[in-house]
Amino acid sequence: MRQTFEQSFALHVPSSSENLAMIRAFVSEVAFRAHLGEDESLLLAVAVDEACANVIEHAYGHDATKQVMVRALLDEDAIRFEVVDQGKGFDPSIIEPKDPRQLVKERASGGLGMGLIRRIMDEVVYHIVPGEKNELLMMKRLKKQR
Amino acid sequence: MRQTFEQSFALHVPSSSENLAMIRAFVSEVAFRAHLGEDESLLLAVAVDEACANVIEHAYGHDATKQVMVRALLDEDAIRFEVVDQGKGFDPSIIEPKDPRQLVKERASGGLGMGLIRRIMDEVVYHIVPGEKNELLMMKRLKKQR
Amino acid sequence: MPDTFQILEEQQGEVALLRLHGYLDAHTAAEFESAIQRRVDQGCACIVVDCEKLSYISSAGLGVFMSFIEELREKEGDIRIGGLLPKVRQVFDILGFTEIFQLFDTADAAVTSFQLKEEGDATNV
Amino acid sequence: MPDTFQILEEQQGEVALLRLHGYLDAHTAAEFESAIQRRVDQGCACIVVDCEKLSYISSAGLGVFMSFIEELREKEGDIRIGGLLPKVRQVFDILGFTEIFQLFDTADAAVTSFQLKEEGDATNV
Ligand SMILES: Nc1ncnc2c1ncn2[C@@H]1O[C@H](COP(=O)(O)OP(=O)(O)O)[C@@H](O)[C@H]1O
Ligand SMILES: Nc1ncnc2c1ncn2[C@@H]1O[C@H](COP(=O)(O)OP(=O)(O)O)[C@@H](O)[C@H]1O
Repeated sequence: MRQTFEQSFALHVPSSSENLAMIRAFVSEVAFRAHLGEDESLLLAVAVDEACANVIEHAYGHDATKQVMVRALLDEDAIRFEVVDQGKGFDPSIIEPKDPRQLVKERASGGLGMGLIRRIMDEVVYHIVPGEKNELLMMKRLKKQR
Repeated sequence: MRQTFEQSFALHVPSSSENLAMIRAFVSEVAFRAHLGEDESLLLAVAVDEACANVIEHAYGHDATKQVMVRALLDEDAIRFEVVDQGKGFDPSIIEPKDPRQLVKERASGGLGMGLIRRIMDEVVYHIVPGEKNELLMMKRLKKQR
Repeated sequence: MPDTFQILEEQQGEVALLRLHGYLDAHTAAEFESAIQRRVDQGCACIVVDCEKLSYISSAGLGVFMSFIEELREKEGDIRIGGLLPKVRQVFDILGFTEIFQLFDTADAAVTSFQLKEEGDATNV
Repeated sequence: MPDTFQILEEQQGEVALLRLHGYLDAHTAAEFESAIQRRVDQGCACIVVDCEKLSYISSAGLGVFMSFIEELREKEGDIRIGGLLPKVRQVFDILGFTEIFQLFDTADAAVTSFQLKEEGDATNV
Protein backbone atom coordinates (compact mmCIF):
# COMPACT_ATOMS: atom_id res chain seq x y z
CA MET A 1 0.00 0.00 0.00
CA ARG A 2 1.66 3.22 -1.17
CA GLN A 3 0.61 6.19 0.94
CA THR A 4 0.36 9.45 -0.99
CA PHE A 5 -0.15 11.71 2.04
CA GLU A 6 2.40 12.44 4.71
CA GLN A 7 2.33 10.00 7.61
CA SER A 8 3.06 11.33 11.06
CA PHE A 9 4.38 9.34 14.04
CA ALA A 10 5.31 10.63 17.49
CA LEU A 11 6.96 9.24 20.60
CA HIS A 12 7.24 10.87 24.02
CA VAL A 13 9.38 9.31 26.75
CA PRO A 14 10.79 10.46 30.10
CA SER A 15 14.08 12.31 29.67
CA SER A 16 16.45 9.56 30.77
CA SER A 17 19.20 7.92 28.77
CA GLU A 18 17.72 4.48 29.51
CA ASN A 19 14.93 5.44 27.09
CA LEU A 20 17.28 6.02 24.15
CA ALA A 21 16.89 2.35 23.19
CA MET A 22 13.13 2.86 22.97
CA ILE A 23 13.62 5.94 20.80
CA ARG A 24 15.85 3.92 18.46
CA ALA A 25 13.25 1.14 18.26
CA PHE A 26 10.71 3.79 17.22
CA VAL A 27 13.06 5.11 14.52
CA SER A 28 13.64 1.56 13.22
CA GLU A 29 9.92 0.98 12.93
CA VAL A 30 9.43 4.18 10.95
CA ALA A 31 12.45 3.32 8.77
CA PHE A 32 10.83 -0.08 8.14
CA ARG A 33 7.65 1.71 6.96
CA ALA A 34 9.92 3.68 4.59
CA HIS A 35 11.29 0.35 3.26
CA LEU A 36 14.83 1.21 4.36
CA GLY A 37 17.37 -1.54 4.93
CA GLU A 38 19.16 -2.35 8.18
CA ASP A 39 22.21 -0.15 7.50
CA GLU A 40 20.29 2.99 6.61
CA SER A 41 17.87 2.35 9.45
CA LEU A 42 20.73 2.15 11.96
CA LEU A 43 22.19 5.46 10.77
CA LEU A 44 18.85 7.23 11.19
CA ALA A 45 18.65 5.73 14.69
CA VAL A 46 22.10 7.18 15.42
CA ALA A 47 21.09 10.67 14.26
CA VAL A 48 17.91 10.73 16.34
CA ASP A 49 19.69 9.13 19.31
CA GLU A 50 22.34 11.89 19.23
CA ALA A 51 19.68 14.60 19.10
CA CYS A 52 17.76 13.06 22.01
CA ALA A 53 20.89 12.33 24.06
CA ASN A 54 21.69 16.06 23.79
CA VAL A 55 18.21 16.98 25.00
CA ILE A 56 18.50 14.55 27.94
CA GLU A 57 21.96 15.80 28.93
CA HIS A 58 22.17 19.44 27.89
CA ALA A 59 18.58 20.69 27.72
CA TYR A 60 17.20 18.86 30.76
CA GLY A 61 20.30 17.90 32.76
CA HIS A 62 19.05 14.32 33.26
CA ASP A 63 15.77 15.44 34.87
CA ALA A 64 13.60 12.42 34.10
CA THR A 65 10.39 14.25 35.02
CA LYS A 66 10.83 16.10 31.70
CA GLN A 67 9.74 14.54 28.40
CA VAL A 68 11.75 13.94 25.24
CA MET A 69 9.54 14.37 22.18
CA VAL A 70 10.33 12.92 18.77
CA ARG A 71 8.19 13.26 15.67
CA ALA A 72 8.70 11.40 12.42
CA LEU A 73 7.15 12.50 9.14
CA LEU A 74 7.18 10.15 6.23
CA ASP A 75 6.22 10.79 2.63
CA GLU A 76 7.31 9.40 -0.73
CA ASP A 77 10.38 11.59 -0.99
CA ALA A 78 11.80 11.91 2.48
CA ILE A 79 11.81 10.89 6.10
CA ARG A 80 11.94 13.74 8.59
CA PHE A 81 12.58 13.71 12.32
CA GLU A 82 11.85 16.55 14.71
CA VAL A 83 13.24 16.61 18.22
CA VAL A 84 11.81 19.36 20.40
CA ASP A 85 12.85 20.44 23.88
CA GLN A 86 11.81 23.22 26.23
CA GLY A 87 15.21 23.36 27.92
CA LYS A 88 17.53 26.29 28.34
CA GLY A 89 18.43 26.38 24.66
CA PHE A 90 21.77 27.23 23.05
CA ASP A 91 23.22 28.92 20.02
CA PRO A 92 24.01 26.18 17.52
CA SER A 93 25.89 28.63 15.27
CA ILE A 94 28.70 29.10 17.81
CA ILE A 95 29.26 25.38 18.25
CA GLU A 96 32.07 24.84 15.78
CA PRO A 97 32.29 21.47 14.06
CA LYS A 98 35.30 19.63 15.47
CA ASP A 99 37.60 17.34 13.57
CA PRO A 100 37.52 13.85 15.15
CA ARG A 101 41.35 13.67 14.84
CA GLN A 102 41.64 16.87 16.87
CA LEU A 103 39.25 15.48 19.52
CA VAL A 104 41.38 12.32 19.76
CA LYS A 105 44.48 14.48 20.41
CA GLU A 106 42.56 16.37 23.11
CA ARG A 107 41.52 13.04 24.67
CA ALA A 108 37.94 14.31 24.51
CA SER A 109 35.10 11.89 25.20
CA GLY A 110 32.40 14.08 23.65
CA GLY A 111 31.81 16.59 20.91
CA LEU A 112 31.01 14.12 18.14
CA GLY A 113 27.20 14.17 18.27
CA MET A 114 26.23 17.14 16.13
CA GLY A 115 28.90 16.27 13.56
CA LEU A 116 27.47 12.76 13.25
CA ILE A 117 23.95 14.11 12.74
CA ARG A 118 25.16 16.43 9.96
CA ARG A 119 27.06 13.66 8.21
CA ILE A 120 24.11 11.24 8.33
CA MET A 121 21.22 13.52 7.35
CA ASP A 122 20.70 15.46 4.12
CA GLU A 123 19.38 18.56 5.87
CA VAL A 124 19.71 19.69 9.48
CA VAL A 125 18.01 22.82 10.77
CA TYR A 126 17.94 24.21 14.30
CA HIS A 127 14.96 26.33 15.12
CA ILE A 128 15.47 28.00 18.48
CA VAL A 129 12.68 30.15 19.93
CA PRO A 130 14.33 31.49 23.13
CA GLY A 131 12.36 30.76 26.28
CA GLU A 132 9.84 28.73 24.31
CA LYS A 133 11.33 25.75 22.48
CA ASN A 134 14.37 24.37 20.71
CA GLU A 135 13.66 22.32 17.62
CA LEU A 136 16.07 20.19 15.68
CA LEU A 137 14.73 19.25 12.24
CA MET A 138 16.50 16.49 10.34
CA MET A 139 15.68 15.28 6.84
CA LYS A 140 16.87 12.28 4.85
CA ARG A 141 15.86 11.90 1.22
CA LEU A 142 14.51 8.53 0.15
CA LYS A 143 15.86 6.92 -2.99
CA LYS A 144 13.32 6.73 -5.78
CA GLN A 145 13.84 3.14 -6.91
CA ARG A 146 11.43 1.70 -4.35
CA MET B 1 17.51 2.54 38.96
CA ARG B 2 14.16 2.37 40.71
CA GLN B 3 11.94 5.29 39.74
CA THR B 4 9.65 6.53 42.49
CA PHE B 5 7.61 8.89 40.31
CA GLU B 6 5.20 7.90 37.58
CA GLN B 7 6.81 7.59 34.17
CA SER B 8 4.78 8.57 31.14
CA PHE B 9 5.26 7.33 27.59
CA ALA B 10 3.18 8.15 24.52
CA LEU B 11 2.96 6.96 20.93
CA HIS B 12 0.94 8.46 18.08
CA VAL B 13 0.66 6.67 14.74
CA PRO B 14 -1.56 6.98 11.66
CA SER B 15 -4.80 5.05 12.06
CA SER B 16 -3.96 2.05 9.91
CA SER B 17 -3.77 -1.60 10.93
CA GLU B 18 -0.25 -1.84 9.51
CA ASN B 19 0.84 0.28 12.49
CA LEU B 20 -0.46 -2.19 15.09
CA ALA B 21 2.95 -3.92 15.06
CA MET B 22 4.56 -0.61 15.99
CA ILE B 23 2.09 -0.11 18.82
CA ARG B 24 2.93 -3.59 20.14
CA ALA B 25 6.66 -2.84 19.97
CA PHE B 26 5.97 0.26 22.07
CA VAL B 27 4.03 -1.78 24.63
CA SER B 28 6.86 -4.36 24.80
CA GLU B 29 9.40 -1.63 25.48
CA VAL B 30 7.29 -0.21 28.31
CA ALA B 31 6.74 -3.74 29.69
CA PHE B 32 10.52 -4.23 29.59
CA ARG B 33 10.92 -1.04 31.67
CA ALA B 34 8.44 -2.61 34.13
CA HIS B 35 10.66 -5.73 34.28
CA LEU B 36 7.88 -7.94 32.93
CA GLY B 37 8.69 -11.24 31.24
CA GLU B 38 7.90 -12.21 27.67
CA ASP B 39 4.55 -13.85 28.44
CA GLU B 40 3.12 -10.96 30.45
CA SER B 41 4.49 -8.51 27.94
CA LEU B 42 2.74 -10.27 25.06
CA LEU B 43 -0.61 -10.21 26.88
CA LEU B 44 -0.34 -6.46 27.47
CA ALA B 45 0.48 -6.06 23.78
CA VAL B 46 -2.69 -8.02 22.96
CA ALA B 47 -4.87 -5.81 25.17
CA VAL B 48 -3.52 -2.56 23.71
CA ASP B 49 -3.60 -4.00 20.17
CA GLU B 50 -7.32 -4.88 20.60
CA ALA B 51 -8.11 -1.38 21.87
CA CYS B 52 -6.24 0.25 18.98
CA ALA B 53 -7.62 -2.13 16.35
CA ASN B 54 -11.11 -1.05 17.50
CA VAL B 55 -10.18 2.61 17.14
CA ILE B 56 -8.77 2.00 13.64
CA GLU B 57 -11.81 0.00 12.51
CA HIS B 58 -14.79 1.32 14.47
CA ALA B 59 -13.87 4.86 15.52
CA TYR B 60 -12.08 5.97 12.36
CA GLY B 61 -13.25 3.48 9.71
CA HIS B 62 -9.70 2.89 8.45
CA ASP B 63 -9.11 6.58 7.74
CA ALA B 64 -5.31 6.71 7.96
CA THR B 65 -5.23 10.51 8.10
CA LYS B 66 -6.51 10.14 11.69
CA GLN B 67 -4.11 9.39 14.56
CA VAL B 68 -4.23 6.56 17.09
CA MET B 69 -2.92 7.75 20.45
CA VAL B 70 -1.63 5.44 23.16
CA ARG B 71 -0.27 6.53 26.52
CA ALA B 72 1.48 4.31 29.01
CA LEU B 73 1.91 5.23 32.67
CA LEU B 74 4.29 3.26 34.79
CA ASP B 75 4.83 3.37 38.52
CA GLU B 76 5.91 0.86 41.13
CA ASP B 77 2.46 -0.67 41.54
CA ALA B 78 0.92 -0.75 38.11
CA ILE B 79 1.21 -0.25 34.40
CA ARG B 80 -1.62 1.72 32.80
CA PHE B 81 -2.50 2.20 29.16
CA GLU B 82 -4.84 4.84 27.78
CA VAL B 83 -6.18 4.68 24.26
CA VAL B 84 -8.01 7.81 23.17
CA ASP B 85 -10.00 8.42 20.01
CA GLN B 86 -12.11 11.27 18.70
CA GLY B 87 -14.31 9.01 16.61
CA LYS B 88 -18.04 8.62 16.66
CA GLY B 89 -18.07 6.90 20.02
CA PHE B 90 -20.30 4.10 21.28
CA ASP B 91 -22.01 2.89 24.40
CA PRO B 92 -19.78 0.20 25.89
CA SER B 93 -22.48 -0.78 28.41
CA ILE B 94 -24.77 -2.18 25.72
CA ILE B 95 -22.06 -4.34 24.19
CA GLU B 96 -22.74 -7.61 25.95
CA PRO B 97 -19.81 -9.90 26.61
CA LYS B 98 -20.11 -12.92 24.34
CA ASP B 99 -19.14 -16.47 25.13
CA PRO B 100 -16.46 -17.65 22.68
CA ARG B 101 -18.32 -20.99 22.33
CA GLN B 102 -21.43 -19.14 21.24
CA LEU B 103 -19.40 -17.09 18.71
CA VAL B 104 -17.95 -20.32 17.28
CA LYS B 105 -21.50 -21.66 16.78
CA GLU B 106 -22.46 -18.44 15.03
CA ARG B 107 -19.38 -18.75 12.78
CA ALA B 108 -18.48 -15.21 13.82
CA SER B 109 -15.06 -13.84 12.97
CA GLY B 110 -15.20 -10.95 15.44
CA GLY B 111 -16.54 -10.00 18.82
CA LEU B 112 -13.63 -11.29 20.90
CA GLY B 113 -11.65 -8.08 21.37
CA MET B 114 -13.26 -6.42 24.36
CA GLY B 115 -13.58 -9.76 26.16
CA LEU B 116 -9.86 -10.35 25.72
CA ILE B 117 -9.02 -6.92 27.11
CA ARG B 118 -11.17 -7.56 30.20
CA ARG B 119 -9.62 -10.96 30.82
CA ILE B 120 -6.06 -9.67 30.49
CA MET B 121 -6.23 -6.42 32.48
CA ASP B 122 -7.08 -5.94 36.18
CA GLU B 123 -9.19 -2.85 35.56
CA VAL B 124 -10.87 -1.60 32.40
CA VAL B 125 -12.74 1.71 32.30
CA TYR B 126 -14.39 3.42 29.35
CA HIS B 127 -14.67 7.13 29.61
CA ILE B 128 -16.82 8.45 26.81
CA VAL B 129 -17.34 12.22 26.45
CA PRO B 130 -19.82 12.38 23.54
CA GLY B 131 -18.62 14.50 20.63
CA GLU B 132 -15.30 15.06 22.34
CA LYS B 133 -13.36 11.89 23.03
CA ASN B 134 -13.59 8.20 23.86
CA GLU B 135 -11.03 6.95 26.33
CA LEU B 136 -10.27 3.38 27.21
CA LEU B 137 -8.24 3.10 30.42
CA MET B 138 -6.62 -0.26 31.19
CA MET B 139 -4.65 -1.12 34.31
CA LYS B 140 -2.49 -4.11 35.19
CA ARG B 141 -1.07 -4.45 38.70
CA LEU B 142 2.62 -5.29 38.97
CA LYS B 143 3.67 -8.05 41.30
CA LYS B 144 5.61 -6.83 44.30
CA GLN B 145 8.46 -9.37 44.27
CA ARG B 146 10.54 -7.47 41.72
CA MET C 1 14.23 -5.89 12.21
CA PRO C 2 10.47 -5.74 12.61
CA ASP C 3 8.59 -8.98 12.18
CA THR C 4 6.12 -9.54 9.33
CA PHE C 5 3.63 -12.21 8.24
CA GLN C 6 3.97 -15.04 5.77
CA ILE C 7 2.12 -18.27 4.95
CA LEU C 8 3.82 -21.31 3.42
CA GLU C 9 1.39 -23.88 2.03
CA GLU C 10 1.77 -27.62 1.46
CA GLN C 11 -0.60 -30.44 0.61
CA GLN C 12 0.00 -33.71 2.50
CA GLY C 13 -2.47 -36.25 1.09
CA GLU C 14 -5.94 -35.06 2.10
CA VAL C 15 -4.52 -32.51 4.50
CA ALA C 16 -3.78 -28.89 3.67
CA LEU C 17 -0.89 -27.71 5.81
CA LEU C 18 -0.50 -23.95 6.30
CA ARG C 19 2.66 -22.81 8.04
CA LEU C 20 2.38 -19.36 9.61
CA HIS C 21 5.39 -17.07 10.11
CA GLY C 22 5.38 -13.83 12.09
CA TYR C 23 2.33 -12.11 13.46
CA LEU C 24 -1.37 -12.62 12.94
CA ASP C 25 -3.25 -9.44 13.79
CA ALA C 26 -5.97 -7.20 12.33
CA HIS C 27 -3.54 -6.31 9.53
CA THR C 28 -2.59 -9.82 8.45
CA ALA C 29 -5.73 -11.83 9.33
CA ALA C 30 -7.32 -11.17 5.92
CA GLU C 31 -4.45 -12.93 4.15
CA PHE C 32 -4.83 -15.96 6.44
CA GLU C 33 -8.57 -15.97 5.91
CA SER C 34 -8.23 -16.02 2.12
CA ALA C 35 -5.67 -18.83 2.31
CA ILE C 36 -8.12 -21.00 4.27
CA GLN C 37 -11.09 -19.95 2.15
CA ARG C 38 -9.18 -21.00 -1.00
CA ARG C 39 -8.59 -24.48 0.45
CA VAL C 40 -12.22 -24.81 1.53
CA ASP C 41 -13.36 -23.75 -1.96
CA GLN C 42 -11.13 -26.49 -3.40
CA GLY C 43 -13.10 -28.99 -1.33
CA CYS C 44 -10.47 -29.49 1.33
CA ALA C 45 -11.93 -30.07 4.82
CA CYS C 46 -8.84 -31.16 6.74
CA ILE C 47 -6.61 -28.23 7.59
CA VAL C 48 -3.55 -28.12 9.79
CA VAL C 49 -2.09 -24.78 10.83
CA ASP C 50 1.56 -24.95 11.87
CA CYS C 51 2.09 -22.24 14.48
CA GLU C 52 5.67 -23.01 15.44
CA LYS C 53 6.88 -19.77 13.83
CA LEU C 54 3.83 -17.73 14.84
CA SER C 55 5.11 -15.03 17.18
CA TYR C 56 1.83 -13.28 17.97
CA ILE C 57 -1.93 -13.56 17.64
CA SER C 58 -4.74 -11.13 18.43
CA SER C 59 -8.52 -11.60 18.28
CA ALA C 60 -8.55 -10.90 14.54
CA GLY C 61 -6.36 -13.99 14.03
CA LEU C 62 -8.37 -16.08 16.46
CA GLY C 63 -11.48 -14.97 14.59
CA VAL C 64 -10.27 -16.72 11.43
CA PHE C 65 -9.95 -20.04 13.27
CA MET C 66 -13.32 -19.44 14.93
CA SER C 67 -15.24 -18.69 11.75
CA PHE C 68 -14.19 -21.87 9.89
CA ILE C 69 -14.25 -24.63 12.46
CA GLU C 70 -18.01 -25.38 12.49
CA GLU C 71 -18.20 -25.53 8.69
CA LEU C 72 -15.23 -27.90 8.47
CA ARG C 73 -16.45 -30.15 11.27
CA GLU C 74 -19.83 -30.39 9.54
CA LYS C 75 -17.93 -31.67 6.48
CA GLU C 76 -16.25 -34.33 8.65
CA GLY C 77 -13.08 -32.28 8.57
CA ASP C 78 -11.43 -30.02 11.13
CA ILE C 79 -8.90 -27.25 11.60
CA ARG C 80 -6.11 -28.48 13.86
CA ILE C 81 -3.22 -26.57 15.31
CA GLY C 82 0.38 -27.71 15.78
CA GLY C 83 3.42 -26.27 17.53
CA LEU C 84 1.85 -23.28 19.29
CA LEU C 85 4.49 -21.40 21.32
CA PRO C 86 3.58 -21.02 25.01
CA LYS C 87 3.44 -17.21 24.80
CA VAL C 88 0.93 -17.42 21.93
CA ARG C 89 -0.98 -20.34 23.48
CA GLN C 90 -1.83 -18.07 26.43
CA VAL C 91 -4.12 -16.06 24.16
CA PHE C 92 -5.97 -19.23 23.08
CA ASP C 93 -6.19 -20.29 26.73
CA ILE C 94 -7.63 -17.04 28.02
CA LEU C 95 -10.64 -17.38 25.70
CA GLY C 96 -11.10 -21.11 26.27
CA PHE C 97 -10.02 -21.86 22.70
CA THR C 98 -7.66 -24.58 23.85
CA GLU C 99 -10.79 -26.60 24.64
CA ILE C 100 -12.55 -25.83 21.39
CA PHE C 101 -9.61 -26.53 19.07
CA GLN C 102 -7.50 -29.67 18.90
CA LEU C 103 -3.92 -28.69 19.65
CA PHE C 104 -0.88 -30.86 18.91
CA ASP C 105 2.75 -30.46 19.92
CA THR C 106 3.83 -30.41 16.30
CA ALA C 107 2.22 -29.88 12.92
CA ASP C 108 3.35 -33.41 11.97
CA ALA C 109 1.34 -34.87 14.84
CA ALA C 110 -1.68 -32.84 13.72
CA VAL C 111 -1.33 -34.11 10.12
CA THR C 112 -0.96 -37.71 11.38
CA SER C 113 -4.11 -37.37 13.50
CA PHE C 114 -6.12 -36.82 10.30
CA GLN C 115 -4.45 -39.75 8.50
CA LEU C 116 -5.17 -42.14 11.38
CA LYS C 117 -8.81 -41.14 11.19
CA GLU C 118 -8.88 -41.82 7.42
CA GLU C 119 -7.26 -45.23 7.84
CA GLY C 120 -9.78 -45.93 10.60
CA ASP C 121 -12.62 -45.02 8.22
CA ALA C 122 -11.14 -47.20 5.45
CA THR C 123 -10.93 -50.27 7.73
CA ASN C 124 -14.55 -49.74 8.73
CA VAL C 125 -15.73 -50.10 5.10
CA MET D 1 12.92 -8.74 23.62
CA PRO D 2 14.76 -5.44 23.87
CA ASP D 3 18.52 -5.59 23.65
CA THR D 4 20.75 -4.60 26.60
CA PHE D 5 24.45 -4.12 27.27
CA GLN D 6 27.02 -6.45 28.78
CA ILE D 7 30.81 -6.70 28.95
CA LEU D 8 32.66 -10.01 29.32
CA GLU D 9 36.29 -9.61 30.31
CA GLU D 10 39.28 -11.90 29.75
CA GLN D 11 43.03 -11.53 30.15
CA GLN D 12 45.13 -13.11 27.38
CA GLY D 13 48.78 -12.67 28.39
CA GLU D 14 49.48 -8.94 28.30
CA VAL D 15 46.27 -8.23 26.49
CA ALA D 16 42.97 -7.32 28.15
CA LEU D 17 40.12 -8.56 26.01
CA LEU D 18 36.71 -6.92 26.50
CA ARG D 19 33.80 -8.52 24.69
CA LEU D 20 30.84 -6.19 24.19
CA HIS D 21 27.26 -7.44 23.87
CA GLY D 22 24.27 -5.32 22.89
CA TYR D 23 24.26 -1.57 22.53
CA LEU D 24 26.75 1.10 23.46
CA ASP D 25 24.99 4.45 23.81
CA ALA D 26 24.83 7.39 26.23
CA HIS D 27 23.21 5.04 28.76
CA THR D 28 25.78 2.24 28.67
CA ALA D 29 29.00 4.13 27.75
CA ALA D 30 29.83 4.84 31.41
CA GLU D 31 30.01 1.11 32.16
CA PHE D 32 32.37 0.58 29.22
CA GLU D 33 34.47 3.55 30.29
CA SER D 34 34.91 2.19 33.84
CA ALA D 35 35.84 -1.24 32.50
CA ILE D 36 38.65 0.27 30.40
CA GLN D 37 39.71 2.67 33.17
CA ARG D 38 40.03 -0.28 35.57
CA ARG D 39 42.38 -2.06 33.15
CA VAL D 40 44.44 1.08 32.60
CA ASP D 41 44.72 1.59 36.39
CA GLN D 42 46.01 -1.99 36.65
CA GLY D 43 48.83 -0.98 34.30
CA CYS D 44 47.43 -2.70 31.24
CA ALA D 45 48.15 -0.82 28.00
CA CYS D 46 47.11 -3.38 25.39
CA ILE D 47 43.35 -3.58 25.05
CA VAL D 48 41.26 -5.48 22.51
CA VAL D 49 37.55 -4.77 22.22
CA ASP D 50 35.58 -7.61 20.64
CA CYS D 51 32.62 -6.00 18.83
CA GLU D 52 31.22 -9.10 17.16
CA LYS D 53 28.13 -8.96 19.39
CA LEU D 54 27.91 -5.18 19.45
CA SER D 55 24.62 -4.28 17.76
CA TYR D 56 24.81 -0.50 18.00
CA ILE D 57 27.11 2.41 18.83
CA SER D 58 26.48 6.14 19.17
CA SER D 59 28.93 9.00 19.76
CA ALA D 60 28.94 8.34 23.51
CA GLY D 61 30.39 4.88 22.81
CA LEU D 62 32.85 6.18 20.22
CA GLY D 63 33.87 8.80 22.78
CA VAL D 64 35.15 6.09 25.12
CA PHE D 65 37.46 4.70 22.43
CA MET D 66 38.50 8.24 21.51
CA SER D 67 39.41 9.34 25.04
CA PHE D 68 41.77 6.43 25.78
CA ILE D 69 43.70 5.85 22.58
CA GLU D 70 46.34 8.60 22.92
CA GLU D 71 47.14 7.65 26.51
CA LEU D 72 47.54 3.98 25.62
CA ARG D 73 49.65 4.66 22.53
CA GLU D 74 51.93 6.88 24.64
CA LYS D 75 52.42 3.87 26.91
CA GLU D 76 53.41 1.77 23.87
CA GLY D 77 50.02 0.10 24.00
CA ASP D 78 46.88 0.50 21.94
CA ILE D 79 43.14 -0.11 21.86
CA ARG D 80 42.32 -2.43 18.95
CA ILE D 81 38.96 -3.51 17.66
CA GLY D 82 37.88 -6.90 16.36
CA GLY D 83 34.80 -8.25 14.63
CA LEU D 84 32.88 -5.02 14.01
CA LEU D 85 29.60 -5.73 12.19
CA PRO D 86 29.19 -3.77 8.93
CA LYS D 87 26.14 -1.87 10.21
CA VAL D 88 28.11 -0.68 13.25
CA ARG D 89 31.31 -0.10 11.27
CA GLN D 90 29.44 2.53 9.22
CA VAL D 91 29.35 4.77 12.28
CA PHE D 92 33.14 4.47 12.73
CA ASP D 93 33.60 5.14 9.00
CA ILE D 94 31.47 8.28 8.90
CA LEU D 95 33.72 9.98 11.45
CA GLY D 96 36.97 8.69 9.95
CA PHE D 97 37.57 6.45 12.98
CA THR D 98 38.39 3.48 10.78
CA GLU D 99 41.62 5.34 9.94
CA ILE D 100 42.41 6.28 13.53
CA PHE D 101 41.78 2.86 15.09
CA GLN D 102 43.28 -0.46 14.07
CA LEU D 103 40.42 -2.76 13.07
CA PHE D 104 40.71 -6.55 12.71
CA ASP D 105 38.28 -9.08 11.32
CA THR D 106 38.20 -10.95 14.60
CA ALA D 107 39.15 -10.27 18.20
CA ASP D 108 41.62 -13.17 17.97
CA ALA D 109 43.46 -11.45 15.14
CA ALA D 110 43.58 -8.26 17.21
CA VAL D 111 45.00 -10.15 20.22
CA THR D 112 47.59 -11.85 18.00
CA SER D 113 48.67 -8.49 16.55
CA PHE D 114 49.77 -7.42 20.04
CA GLN D 115 51.57 -10.71 20.70
CA LEU D 116 53.51 -10.49 17.41
CA LYS D 117 54.63 -7.02 18.39
CA GLU D 118 55.83 -8.29 21.79
CA GLU D 119 57.73 -11.15 20.18
CA GLY D 120 59.20 -8.62 17.74
CA ASP D 121 60.30 -6.47 20.66
CA ALA D 122 61.76 -9.49 22.44
CA THR D 123 63.81 -10.51 19.37
CA ASN D 124 65.11 -6.96 19.10
CA VAL D 125 66.63 -7.11 22.61
N1 LIG E 1 19.22 20.36 22.84
C1 LIG E 1 20.29 21.04 23.33
N2 LIG E 1 20.14 21.92 24.36
C2 LIG E 1 21.20 22.61 24.84
N3 LIG E 1 22.45 22.49 24.36
C3 LIG E 1 22.69 21.64 23.34
C4 LIG E 1 21.62 20.87 22.78
N4 LIG E 1 22.15 20.12 21.77
C5 LIG E 1 23.46 20.41 21.72
N5 LIG E 1 23.81 21.32 22.66
C6 LIG E 1 25.15 21.92 22.87
O1 LIG E 1 25.96 21.57 21.76
C7 LIG E 1 27.18 20.97 22.18
C8 LIG E 1 27.70 19.97 21.15
O2 LIG E 1 26.88 18.81 21.10
P1 LIG E 1 27.46 17.44 20.54
O3 LIG E 1 28.17 17.70 19.27
O4 LIG E 1 26.34 16.46 20.48
O5 LIG E 1 28.55 16.97 21.59
P2 LIG E 1 28.39 16.57 23.13
O6 LIG E 1 26.95 16.40 23.42
O7 LIG E 1 29.16 15.31 23.26
O8 LIG E 1 29.02 17.72 23.87
C9 LIG E 1 26.84 20.37 23.53
O9 LIG E 1 27.98 20.21 24.34
C10 LIG E 1 25.86 21.39 24.09
O10 LIG E 1 26.56 22.47 24.69
N1 LIG F 1 -13.21 2.83 19.96
C1 LIG F 1 -14.41 2.40 19.52
N2 LIG F 1 -15.21 3.24 18.81
C2 LIG F 1 -16.41 2.82 18.37
N3 LIG F 1 -16.92 1.59 18.60
C3 LIG F 1 -16.19 0.71 19.29
C4 LIG F 1 -14.90 1.06 19.78
N4 LIG F 1 -14.40 -0.02 20.47
C5 LIG F 1 -15.34 -0.98 20.38
N5 LIG F 1 -16.43 -0.56 19.68
C6 LIG F 1 -17.68 -1.33 19.44
O1 LIG F 1 -17.64 -2.49 20.28
C7 LIG F 1 -17.87 -3.68 19.51
C8 LIG F 1 -17.16 -4.89 20.14
O2 LIG F 1 -15.75 -4.78 19.99
P1 LIG F 1 -14.84 -6.09 20.06
O3 LIG F 1 -15.24 -6.88 21.24
O4 LIG F 1 -13.43 -5.64 20.04
O5 LIG F 1 -15.19 -6.92 18.77
P2 LIG F 1 -15.03 -6.57 17.21
O6 LIG F 1 -14.14 -5.35 17.13
O7 LIG F 1 -14.42 -7.78 16.63
O8 LIG F 1 -16.42 -6.30 16.74
C9 LIG F 1 -17.40 -3.32 18.12
O9 LIG F 1 -18.00 -4.12 17.14
C10 LIG F 1 -17.80 -1.84 18.04
O10 LIG F 1 -19.16 -1.74 17.67
